[in-house]
Amino acid sequence: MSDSSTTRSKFSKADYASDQDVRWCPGCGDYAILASVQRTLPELGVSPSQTVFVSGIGCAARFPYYMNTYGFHTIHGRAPAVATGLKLANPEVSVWVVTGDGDALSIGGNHLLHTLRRNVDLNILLFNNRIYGLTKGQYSPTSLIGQVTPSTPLGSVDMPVSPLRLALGAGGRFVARGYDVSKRLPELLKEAHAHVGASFVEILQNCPVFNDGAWSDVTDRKRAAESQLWLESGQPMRFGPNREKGIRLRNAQLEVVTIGRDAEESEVLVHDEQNIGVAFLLAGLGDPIAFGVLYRDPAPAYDAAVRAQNSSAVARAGVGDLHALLHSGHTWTVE
Amino acid sequence: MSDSSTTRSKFSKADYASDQDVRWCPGCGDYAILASVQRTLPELGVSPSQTVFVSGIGCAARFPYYMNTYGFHTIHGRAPAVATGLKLANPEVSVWVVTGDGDALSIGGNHLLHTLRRNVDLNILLFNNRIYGLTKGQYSPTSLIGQVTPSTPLGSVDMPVSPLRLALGAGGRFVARGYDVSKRLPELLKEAHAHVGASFVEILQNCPVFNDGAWSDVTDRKRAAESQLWLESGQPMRFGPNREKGIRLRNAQLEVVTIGRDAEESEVLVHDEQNIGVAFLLAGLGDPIAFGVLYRDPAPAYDAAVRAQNSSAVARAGVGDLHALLHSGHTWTVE
Amino acid sequence: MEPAATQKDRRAREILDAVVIRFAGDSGDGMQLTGNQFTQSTALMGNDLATFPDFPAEIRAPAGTTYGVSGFQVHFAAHDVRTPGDTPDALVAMNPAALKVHLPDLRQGGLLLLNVGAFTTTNLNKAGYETDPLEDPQLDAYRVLRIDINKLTAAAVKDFGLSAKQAARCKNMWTLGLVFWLYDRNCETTFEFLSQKFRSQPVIAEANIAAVKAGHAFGETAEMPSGIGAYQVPPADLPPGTYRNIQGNDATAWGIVAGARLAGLPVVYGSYPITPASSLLHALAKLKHFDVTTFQAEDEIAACCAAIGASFGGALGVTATSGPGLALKGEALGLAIATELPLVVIDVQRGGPSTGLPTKTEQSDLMMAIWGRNGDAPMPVLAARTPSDCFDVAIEAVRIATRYMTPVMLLTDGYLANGSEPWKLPEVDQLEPFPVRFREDPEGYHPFLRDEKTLARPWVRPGTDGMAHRIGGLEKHHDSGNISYDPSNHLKMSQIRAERVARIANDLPLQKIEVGEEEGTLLVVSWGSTYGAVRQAVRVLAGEGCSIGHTHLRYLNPLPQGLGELLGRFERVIVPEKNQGQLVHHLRAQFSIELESYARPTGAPFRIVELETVFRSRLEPS
Amino acid sequence: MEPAATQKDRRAREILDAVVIRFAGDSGDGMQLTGNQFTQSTALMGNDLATFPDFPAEIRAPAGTTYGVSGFQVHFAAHDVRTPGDTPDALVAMNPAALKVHLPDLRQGGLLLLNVGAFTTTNLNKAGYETDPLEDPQLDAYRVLRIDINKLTAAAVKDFGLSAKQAARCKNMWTLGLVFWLYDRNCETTFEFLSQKFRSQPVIAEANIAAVKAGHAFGETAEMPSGIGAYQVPPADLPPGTYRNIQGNDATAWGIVAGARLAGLPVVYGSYPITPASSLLHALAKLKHFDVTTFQAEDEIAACCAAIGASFGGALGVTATSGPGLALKGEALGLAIATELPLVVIDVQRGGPSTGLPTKTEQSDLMMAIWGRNGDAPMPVLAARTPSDCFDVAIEAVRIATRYMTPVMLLTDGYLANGSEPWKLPEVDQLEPFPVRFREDPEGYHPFLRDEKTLARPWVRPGTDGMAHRIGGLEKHHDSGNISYDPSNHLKMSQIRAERVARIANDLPLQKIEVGEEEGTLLVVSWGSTYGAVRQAVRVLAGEGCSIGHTHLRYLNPLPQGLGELLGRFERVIVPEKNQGQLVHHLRAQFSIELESYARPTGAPFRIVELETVFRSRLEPS
Ligand SMILES: Cc1ncc(C[n+]2csc(CCOP(=O)(O)OP(=O)(O)O)c2C)c(N)n1
Ligand SMILES: Cc1ncc(C[n+]2csc(CCOP(=O)(O)OP(=O)(O)O)c2C)c(N)n1
Ligand code: SF4
Ligand code: SF4
Ligand SMILES: [Mg+2]
Ligand SMILES: [Mg+2]
Repeated sequence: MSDSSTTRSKFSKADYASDQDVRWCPGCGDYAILASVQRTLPELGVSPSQTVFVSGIGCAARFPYYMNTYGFHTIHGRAPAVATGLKLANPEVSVWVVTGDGDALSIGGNHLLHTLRRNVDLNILLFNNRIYGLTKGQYSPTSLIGQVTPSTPLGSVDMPVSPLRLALGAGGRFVARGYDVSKRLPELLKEAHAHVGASFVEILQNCPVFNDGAWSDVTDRKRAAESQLWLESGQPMRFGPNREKGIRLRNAQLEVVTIGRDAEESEVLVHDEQNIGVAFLLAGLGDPIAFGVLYRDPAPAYDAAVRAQNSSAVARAGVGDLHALLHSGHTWTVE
Repeated sequence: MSDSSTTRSKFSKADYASDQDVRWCPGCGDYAILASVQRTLPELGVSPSQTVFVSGIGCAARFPYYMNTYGFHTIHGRAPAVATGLKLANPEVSVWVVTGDGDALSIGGNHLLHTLRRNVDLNILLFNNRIYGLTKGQYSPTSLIGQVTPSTPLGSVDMPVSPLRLALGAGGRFVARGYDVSKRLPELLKEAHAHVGASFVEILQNCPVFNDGAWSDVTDRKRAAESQLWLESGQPMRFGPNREKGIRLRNAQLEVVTIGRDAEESEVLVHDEQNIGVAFLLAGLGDPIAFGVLYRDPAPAYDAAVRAQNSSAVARAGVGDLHALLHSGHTWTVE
Repeated sequence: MEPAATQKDRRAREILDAVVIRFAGDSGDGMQLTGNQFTQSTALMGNDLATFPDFPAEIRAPAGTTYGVSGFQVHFAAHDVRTPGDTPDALVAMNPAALKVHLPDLRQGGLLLLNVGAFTTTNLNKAGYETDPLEDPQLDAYRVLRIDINKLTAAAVKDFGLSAKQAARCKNMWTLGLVFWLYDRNCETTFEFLSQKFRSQPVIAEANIAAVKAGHAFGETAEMPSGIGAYQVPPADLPPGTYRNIQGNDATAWGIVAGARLAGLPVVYGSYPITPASSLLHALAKLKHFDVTTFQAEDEIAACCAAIGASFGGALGVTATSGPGLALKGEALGLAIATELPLVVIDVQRGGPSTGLPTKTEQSDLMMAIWGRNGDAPMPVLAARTPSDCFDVAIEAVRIATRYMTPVMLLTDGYLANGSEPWKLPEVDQLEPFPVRFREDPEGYHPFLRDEKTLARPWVRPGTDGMAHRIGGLEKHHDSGNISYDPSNHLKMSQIRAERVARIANDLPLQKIEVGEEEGTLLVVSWGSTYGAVRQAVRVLAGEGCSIGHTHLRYLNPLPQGLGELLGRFERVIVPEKNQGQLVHHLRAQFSIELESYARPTGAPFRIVELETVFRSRLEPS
Repeated sequence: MEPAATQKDRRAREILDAVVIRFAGDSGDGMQLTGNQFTQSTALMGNDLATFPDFPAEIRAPAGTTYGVSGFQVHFAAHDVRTPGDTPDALVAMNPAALKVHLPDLRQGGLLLLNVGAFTTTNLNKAGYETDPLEDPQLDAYRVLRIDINKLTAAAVKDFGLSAKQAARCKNMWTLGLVFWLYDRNCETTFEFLSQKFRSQPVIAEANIAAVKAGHAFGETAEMPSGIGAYQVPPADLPPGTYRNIQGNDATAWGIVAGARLAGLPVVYGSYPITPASSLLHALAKLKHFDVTTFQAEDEIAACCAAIGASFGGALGVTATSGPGLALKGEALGLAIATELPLVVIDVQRGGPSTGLPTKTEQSDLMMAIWGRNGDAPMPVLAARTPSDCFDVAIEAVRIATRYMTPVMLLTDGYLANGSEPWKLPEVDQLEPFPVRFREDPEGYHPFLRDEKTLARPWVRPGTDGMAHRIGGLEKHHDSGNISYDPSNHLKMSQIRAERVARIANDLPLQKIEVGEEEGTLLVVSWGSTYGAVRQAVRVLAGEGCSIGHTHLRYLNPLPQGLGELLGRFERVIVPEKNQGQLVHHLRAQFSIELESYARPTGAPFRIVELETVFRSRLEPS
């Protein structure tokens, strides 16, 4: 049963899969994400015992049960807060948060935003199926206006929120997007893991039961080249079946151009992961949709700063002496 | 006591002041804001009886008691949610939410973000003193790194959040900034009132007791011309004692230029209130700080859309008939 | 109404007094729909009935697994029915997993309808069978009907040009047709339903109708194994009136609408989805033309706060949730109490603690409902007893909230929410109105002036001329409404808040015996959804001549007048509950009397026989 | 230690047994600091004492208003002291508003020290005086000392070159000097304190010291009005040992640190500021070198969840709040209960409901502490009785949490949090350790295996090799820890959760009589911070020969063994509480016995005489 690196140097996908039957609906996008995660973790050099998955409540949030790592299926919306405490208590473990669009953005929006601004060293995966799956299909904060659901029989009138814009607005320093069946998802997971601080990855996910095809315009293989803009640091933002299209920045607005027709190749914007203004615009781009790392600008992680401050307190005052504490300040003796 | 427009056509500042003694500390910035509000309301053509102030908990949140309007001093962080329900129930009244940086951004962050994205027709005034005043001076989500407070004796290690960036990230459609003793605050309040949908105004506020001078770099009269960039729609972004400085947009980044020296006059960015990318950059600008309306892009208000949907339901199905409802579907008769 | 069975069949039919059928199959097999159709037809045929759906926590667990099994039980009879029945007389198992999960519940000798077409090796494996259960001699204890429903359905719909998948989806309707025949039900309502449901796909509608007919015809023509006959359950002798079948959450939703009408108020309903409360939101969202605004909030706190804001604004604020959500609303409810605003809070209880058993029923939020707020923060608490009672209790909650200017808690549970029963429809125009009168007269007004009798403060709609005022969660002076930290004032206000809730008891009916003896050996005290099972168990024992009575509490706080006296009239008192003994704790604190607890939080409703056994043992001299 | 007073003075000094002084002034007048300095000196002089600060809810309300008045009461004696005293013997009023607010409390004939320099027309107006109170014959009922402290202070510090504002700020120190002289206190600790506090502004330090000296000298030299002398309160006969003065919140913080040391765990403290709990966060934030991590969370839910996450991570998770915050933590506490993780939850109670009376004390969260969660969700509840007892109870909370793998609720209140008393310091190395042993052996492990005796499950630190496991809020199988919706398993788990908490009682001391008779006419049962006043009142009556006893509960859930028996030994039982009768309700539910409630939620602590009167009336034959 031992999995320490001394006794075993490499792990396989199977080492990360628990013995529990996976209970998502047939065809759920969560299966593909689970497979990507289980495939990626062995490559990170972190043993299952050094890995923790924390989740809230929802279909997505069942994730930890399927991982043969430490896992905590907490309560609705609170996973980032639980994970923050865990990371403060136990800095050595690698902590992943798995959450849904309802869990993270509706009830849990506040914890998400504070975790991002504090920059706690967590990898946060938001499975966005634009619906409340587990409670049988009510609209979520990412559902579109007009969406008919059991709670909006005449269509939703709530403006949806953009998870990535919200993350950037909150001060997130690693903001990325992928989708359930994407081959490039493992790559993104690796980047998220490598980033120290809060890494936020929105994963577009299909819920075939309650919101089938919510993302098919974007993820459909046939349209993928047209509808997906994959960002690469330092590379021009190009897409299209023949990479003939590009993104141009004008007046602080992004424009889609056809190279050679509307614009020169040199006018195509080169992706700078540290440009937050462009990242904010990319996050709002609708057609194509931007994938990959939109923004990455590392800063010290909160938990590390806390530990450093605790250590500096010890350095200054020595390891706390309880007797001395009780006797600090004015005392007197009765004989 | 009657104040309906039939009996009285104009109100004065005094009509909006309640008989309660104002209980803020001497020198508190809240006094100036209160005065601005009481001075502005008579000019809006809304009677005291048609006006409601809703607040959470904090020094700022005492505001409603000092207004001779309807008022609801609710619980910590929840004012936007209470105000949303009020607006749904009672669309005719003009609803103002008064909140602090702790109330709105810490415990209440989620309600704020959802109220903004839904675009509920409220005027939200956030008094940002970068501190928890009422609980005696702990750091808040807008306090700076390193700030020493009773809860951070060795200095804060939390990255502060930018209220305006957060508001833009959440989908806010009217995002503005002013400060407590500013002469231009009444003007901003009027703009906020005129905007239909959620209007969000950050008001920099001095707390002389727990965070004195937190904003003095910006608000100090002597430095004001250097440190304040007041935005005017359609006007170039200029500032400085002789308006000799300007803002230039380059590579989706804002640069401060001295006109004539670093840049031509024509290179100075002209303020377009609907350019969200620029607004996001302006929100993050540190020196100078941007004041005025950073972003304004009206869209239908949530409460109006809800009402319209309710009306369309009546139009479609007639005013609900309880007897018919009970007898809908399969019924049978026992004789 | 002409029964569907032919004359020839009817001659042979065995007359039964009551039947409990359970339909069980994969989540994807459409068992809830099948059960509902059977219920609908049975209701129209004049039987009394009760139903109990039981679905998995997973949305649609992988096909064929035991945790993906979905069940629907219906109990119908020629007499009045109080529960969905203890043990099924008949079990329909659409696949091996359904057999595995539900066979233990089938009564010995019960009818077992098996879709043998689904008993493939794969399915047997998924269900965790190591040997073929069809070969198991254990089955000899039942009357087994083995039919390859898959094949027969395929044959029945082959002319409609459906895909194999579409054709297979008709098998529940084939099964329903057969069961209709077995119990002599009319198929017409189902035909109508199918035509309506698939009106945009008429071929599907016709194929399903053909499947029902084929199943029915199979019963009429096929040779049945010995021991399996055709049955008839004559109509029950129900009070005259117009009836419909109703689920608890629909009844609650409609009761809220009716209550608001009687009060003359619009409704603002703030809610965040949560099992098993979500269908309340769904029901109310369909009633926008009833002056109902539904607000799906970002969380339970916002939902409650928005409802409070709406009440402040002059509407009836309503919020509903289940246990985990109620645990979040405590602080906001304190605000409603401190500001004395009307509000209806509905808790559709489920198994706890924490996330617990989301799709199972429990009564374990009672003490949280009474006490779960900071400070001395009393509020009235009511509970519904049956699905249709939810309607009446919801109206009562609105009445108390508006008359006493107080939040009111209404407890139901998963069993009531999803269960159904026939409901004799009330005459809407004979419901007693209780119109709210907003104060509009500024003369002598302050927000905490009180009505002498009810201690209610005046309700003023913002926007009313000359009545501007401020309220909030800080303590206020009893005589001016201004903020006050004065010790004697706080004492006084604390007492007023308690007294205002206590006085509601003056306005409630005296507590009575439901069934059984008025005094004697054993009194059973129940509350909430255990009503039916308790009443039935007591009725059986009382019928046997036992000295037993039953009283049922609709009002948990304040407790109704007459209860103490009633408790004193019996030698022993037992309180059966679906929790660890919460009502009994509450009663013990109020009455210095010995009370026995029968505490069974299992996630499942009580069985009548279980209670019978327990009560019987308490009646024997010990 | 050499008293500061000269030989000449001491000759004249009247010896007093006990004195209660109240310092009152504007929020900006520094009354808390003055009171604390007086306390510090008094403690060092060997008196027993207790203090009670009373500050306004507003941070610093406009100067001169009555709601801006801040008070600090200290009770010190030559014998042991249990409360801060009922009515002051001496009142220091720094301005008219302070006089207006506090004069009603001063005992007839008490000493009244008035800063007449502040009795300007403006200040009289602000305080709402229409006529000059200095002229009011009502003052004749007191021994009044009228001094223009403003002027004398200005004179005393004039050589330091301070601004007028700075000079004025020294007036509290001048006053302190005079009061030091009146009661024969030593000034040295204050001199040290001032030098330390203003070490970066030595001129300010010296000016303040000069002010103290001037005030003191004024006492020594000035002619006092008749009836005002100099007093002496000899040291109390306290048990030998080293003492310090301690406030309740500091004691709680240190108790948590000590408990974690004894358990061998680091602390992660998650909290969101709230009066009167915030100073716990402040105290712990200073103790980072004690392996304490403090996390100021975005709200109470996050604070509690982070503490739970920390406990899951292998640290001692601790969270603290007051009532409104506890109302928000209910759902998260359910998670800690369901996952059986240790956690200490501290509720520093204040006046409710809702925002209520934030700076006032109350005991009204007891029932919420016991019941305020969805489902059957039992957790142990403890309460501290005095400021220093907070230390012991905090250690006990850590012990129970880690030994039984359960969240533990610790109740204190605003009165304990801010009040102080001398504390005989325990020998740190004689505290009994209770080291936690994390499970590291994968053999036969599953997360819900239980210790036979305590029913505690094993605690595993994530990162431990080969022990990966998942926990969560869904119901789990008692024997595998896997998710289970099985009815009989849920019943079993519900019973185990109850039993685990119930068994803690086996581990607690037998309930005893604190003071008074072991059996007889009247038993007084108290809990929490009313301890001192109740004990004192019972002691007085028992001293008079009344048949009265006092028992005090540290453990509210489970209740300690022996309590039922104890209640039975008295004819009558009364339960005085600072709420509407919550403990009495809880006890009535447990014991079928008649209990009388004396419920007084006023925001202020009990007075001894009030309780004496109540108890006496219950002792008289009725
Ligand atoms: C406090 C609380 N409120 C509500 C719920 C009910 N609930 C469970 S999951 C969920 C939303 C799920 O949506 P999402 O997070 O998008 O996850 P998905 O199921 O779509 O993966 C809700 C409302 C709950 N469990 N707890
Ligand atoms: C549920 C709850 N938690 C905590 C508090 C305590 N509290 C009151 S106001 C406040 C923060 C105030 O800060 P801010 O919103 O910035 O307002 P300010 O006082 O600075 O104007 C806190 C933490 C409370 N009243 N209720
Ligand atoms: S409901 Fe949707 S999200 Fe949930 S498991 Fe099923 S397919 Fe996946
Ligand atoms: S504490 Fe600060 S914010 Fe609060 S009233 Fe005083 S000065 Fe104003
Ligand atoms: Mg979702
Ligand atoms: Mg603030």
